[in-house]
Amino acid sequence: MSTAPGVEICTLIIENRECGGRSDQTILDVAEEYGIFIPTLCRLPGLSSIGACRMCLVEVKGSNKLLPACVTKVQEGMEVTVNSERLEAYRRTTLELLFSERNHICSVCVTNGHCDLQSLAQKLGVNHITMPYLHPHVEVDASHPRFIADHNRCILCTRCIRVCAEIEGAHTWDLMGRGTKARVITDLNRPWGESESCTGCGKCVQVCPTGALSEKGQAAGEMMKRRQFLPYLSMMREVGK
Amino acid sequence: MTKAKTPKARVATVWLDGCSGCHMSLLDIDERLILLADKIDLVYSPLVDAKDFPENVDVAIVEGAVSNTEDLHKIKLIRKNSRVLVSLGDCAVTGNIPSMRTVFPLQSLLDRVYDENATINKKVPTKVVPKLLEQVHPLHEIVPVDVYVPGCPPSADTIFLAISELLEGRVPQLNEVTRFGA
Amino acid sequence: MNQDDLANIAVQTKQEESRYDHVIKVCVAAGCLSANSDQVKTQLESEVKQRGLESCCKVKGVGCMGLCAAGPLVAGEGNEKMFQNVTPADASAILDSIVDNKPAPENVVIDSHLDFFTGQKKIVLENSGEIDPERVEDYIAADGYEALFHCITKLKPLGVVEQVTKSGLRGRGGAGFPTGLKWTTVYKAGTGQKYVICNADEGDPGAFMDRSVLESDPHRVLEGMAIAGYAVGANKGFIYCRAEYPLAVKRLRTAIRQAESHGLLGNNIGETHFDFKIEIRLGAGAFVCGEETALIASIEGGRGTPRPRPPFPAQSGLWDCPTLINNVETFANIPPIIRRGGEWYSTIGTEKSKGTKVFALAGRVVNTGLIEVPMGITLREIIFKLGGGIPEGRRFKAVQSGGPSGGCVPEQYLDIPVDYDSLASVGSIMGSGGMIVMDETSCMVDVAKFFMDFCMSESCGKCVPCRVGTTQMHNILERISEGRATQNDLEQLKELTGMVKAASLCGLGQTAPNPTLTTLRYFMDEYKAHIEEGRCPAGICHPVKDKEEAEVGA
Amino acid sequence: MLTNAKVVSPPSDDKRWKIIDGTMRRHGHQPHSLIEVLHTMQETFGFLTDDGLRYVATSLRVPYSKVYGVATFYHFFTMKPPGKHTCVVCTGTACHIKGANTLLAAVQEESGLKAGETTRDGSLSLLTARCVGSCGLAPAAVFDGQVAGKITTDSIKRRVRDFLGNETDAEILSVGEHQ
Repeated sequence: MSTAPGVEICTLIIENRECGGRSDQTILDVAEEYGIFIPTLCRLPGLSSIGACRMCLVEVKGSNKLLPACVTKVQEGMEVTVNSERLEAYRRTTLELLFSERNHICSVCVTNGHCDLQSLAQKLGVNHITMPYLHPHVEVDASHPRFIADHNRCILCTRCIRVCAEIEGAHTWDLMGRGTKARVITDLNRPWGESESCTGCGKCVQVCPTGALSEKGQAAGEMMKRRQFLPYLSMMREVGK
Repeated sequence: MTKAKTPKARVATVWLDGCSGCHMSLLDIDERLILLADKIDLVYSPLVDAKDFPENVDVAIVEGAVSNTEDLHKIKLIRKNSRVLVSLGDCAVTGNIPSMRTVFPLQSLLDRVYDENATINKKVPTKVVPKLLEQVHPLHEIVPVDVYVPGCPPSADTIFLAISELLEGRVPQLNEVTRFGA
Repeated sequence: MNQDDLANIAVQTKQEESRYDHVIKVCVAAGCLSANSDQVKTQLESEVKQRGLESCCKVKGVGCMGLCAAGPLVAGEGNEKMFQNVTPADASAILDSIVDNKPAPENVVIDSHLDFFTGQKKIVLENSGEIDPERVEDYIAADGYEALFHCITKLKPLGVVEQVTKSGLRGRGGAGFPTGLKWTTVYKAGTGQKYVICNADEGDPGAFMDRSVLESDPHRVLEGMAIAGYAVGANKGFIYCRAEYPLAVKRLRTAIRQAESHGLLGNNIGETHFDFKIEIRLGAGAFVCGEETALIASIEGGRGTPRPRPPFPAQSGLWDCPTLINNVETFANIPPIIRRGGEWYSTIGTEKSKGTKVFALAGRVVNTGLIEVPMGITLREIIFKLGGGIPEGRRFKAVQSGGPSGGCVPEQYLDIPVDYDSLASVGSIMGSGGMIVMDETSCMVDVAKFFMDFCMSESCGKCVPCRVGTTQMHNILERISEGRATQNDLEQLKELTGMVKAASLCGLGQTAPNPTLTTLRYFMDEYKAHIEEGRCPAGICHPVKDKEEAEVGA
Repeated sequence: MLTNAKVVSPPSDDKRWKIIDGTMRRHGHQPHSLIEVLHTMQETFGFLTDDGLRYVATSLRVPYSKVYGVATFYHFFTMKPPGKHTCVVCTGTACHIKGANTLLAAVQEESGLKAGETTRDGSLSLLTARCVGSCGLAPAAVFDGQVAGKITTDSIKRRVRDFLGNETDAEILSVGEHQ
């Protein structure tokens, strides 16, 4: 294996399995190569990793802190625990916190069935939310001709911000405010449809893990009937007269 | 076999604030209902005639969220009188669609419905209908719940599995077969 | 300027001052200024003029004398005579007392031999209340910049790092990371561009040590930073200061200007090849910017959100360059350590916590203000000896150290020594030096809620445990305080404290549960009173009695 | 992204934009000077405006969304015009312990204002601060930029009354979340 200067090959143990990796790889990279599942939410390969959602926290022997696998580089002799009672409990709590934060009504969400948050909850056994829902009043922005931003479903993973800044180069999205009051915004917090910098590429929609950003025309109520494709109907009506 | 001697389980189903879709899904277990009929005694349900929630219920299966004072009263009584409480469907488990009104202050909601949008009789009803709570609650925010069956509605298979397992005295493991919004 | 010029300024300044028989010092730090000490100073000056005493009597504005609650403070005759709560009308009587040795009115006299003053050991604050913070000459006369000149002319950078390491100094920002180790890491981090940052974003509510140092002795911080720059190989420093401290910012700007014009900052300092410039960057009201990676993000002009470490700023910090970040008090310790040697410093304090610590003593205690004490002193000494105990005959309940990241220490631990490890062992932290005393009129549930509210609204929102976890914990504490909570809530609170502590991205989230954890540990009876009896023992909260009704808003 | 340096003219011919230009020039129009420039704008105009943010974004070549994100992240910045007078009640720990809440209640009693609000006639804004660093003088408040210590409910009411002048029923203009 050839490596870049300064990069070393190291062996480490992940979930009791001996693994090999390069010192410029993260624990998550190596785990995935070996088919070891570590749950993630904010991370998307190809975008910068930020270690924010805390789903991929793992235990590393010798460190008293839990480390995010998506940004922690592997080291020779590392011993990584991915699944422990504590880690699993924390991940479930993290998911519960996310569900409690905004209004995630899966049954009427356009992304129902294709949502990372929903499927992780199922996978990790979250079948109810033990803490009270915060029920914030948040807006839906349908001003863009092709897309919708429904902040009820946003988990502030910032994938949209990163793909827009790092890949599309438009930097239309960013975060405003802080804490639970933070929101993703376009330009100077103007409606998306009025954005001067948005190129309409739709990358943000594709990377959104939930139903926060979606294409129009997907929701049940948006099934437009396009009867102009049936011109004979009016012809028949004329005939029937 | 001493099967005939086994007493039938006393089962109740309840419909709180929800669309009754979960009950429809329950009926969708079709011919398997006959299998269940051998094992259970349906002591209370929108499907039977009992008016008051009975005592000494083995399994109470509750659909819908807690939205008004009557729901509140009922769910406490149900919990008191039942050994196992099953939270059936997303409304019972998460609040789901009924809870979407919680983001608005109750009074503004009532004004909107019974005043601004009303053409006749502009008045918030106070008689016959129970008072709405400030917030819509999933069941477990009010009483302890034993089994959660998310889904909108949970499929007939899921419901059948849940009931069958309970009748066998096991805690149903449903994560593989259902989820929020399923 | 070279070393001789520096010595000349020192001698000249001392000579000038020794021409006066009496030097009357008036505190012009923010505390006393807010009580109109500037008017007191003006009045004293005009009184001196009126009596024709200009040649023998000098009125001088100085930094903080510590006993802020009794301000404005005035001192004379080498602090033998001290006066409190001075108004312009008292100017005449004070002059009488100082110049003519007449007794001054009792209400303005303070005993300068109070334990509050004599129980302290001043290193960081050695010049506070002594020198004029707006004159570099005053600082130079008090051995200022001598340490810097010693470093750049006599020591190799590694020699400086060694002195700091030897001193045993630990970071005064709160976490107590060994300063020498940090300096060593940056020193070793290659030969490229490096930066030194002074963290003056004192966001901890209830702490004002850094503000006081910056207002009373700004050059000390500049000197400390320049020494650090020399030691680690940086030519540029930033001071990240709270915009809420306008006076501190003003005095820093003045100090930087003076230092530059005297050749104490800038290019070829002391006629050597060492260059070091300092810029001020203003914070804008975000507590999380006290966290080093968030602070860096803020200096870079962005939202002050932290990022996972490693890499640590010492390896990759400001604009990805190796960066040394220390707080104000840490830098303020550096000049005396260099002047008198790391060895000397390491003789003060305890085995693992060397030197002194400045505390902002406030809350329900007789003497509120600023104190500097050797590490290892007990909490009891601080509160009951220096602090003068609890006013109005009330009973001590707890002392809170470390602000939103610290904990509440109950009476049973008052005799533990104040050092990093002992405070940690009882669930609190040393913190940056805020020390709030509480008596029986404080409700511990309310205090926990207060700090959680703080953390909730200061959470940057980047990571889930801190963003939503602090909100959920705050809501539970609110329900407890309002008497609407159940045993379940209490269990959930305990679970969340553990989770948020372990899973949060940065120090803010990792320590946010501390005030709650310690109050749960030491004051469970108060929680129970709220939950089970609908009663607030301190009478602060107003819990509802009928939980049934309140539970669901019916 | 606004990658090329654009020559942009200020949003209006208000002379005060020259002050903002000065700060930008001093920092060589570096994007990282954004916060310093926002400080200057707030100092100059009292608050941040949409036009101003747009101008700064274009001049410093920082994306709009980032400028807005920064302006709303820091609680020191406000996008609402402040009242003619301001009363900031410190809610730091020492002040909390010594009854900052009762001071806020007293101001509300006197003026009808809650924290973050400005009277309709623009005469007074009531704000809270996380800590003004005058813990030794707790409870503290800042009246028009001047810190005052050992405040009592009586003394704060008196100051508020002076600020309100003759307006007996000061109405509330805006509700916000100053911290």
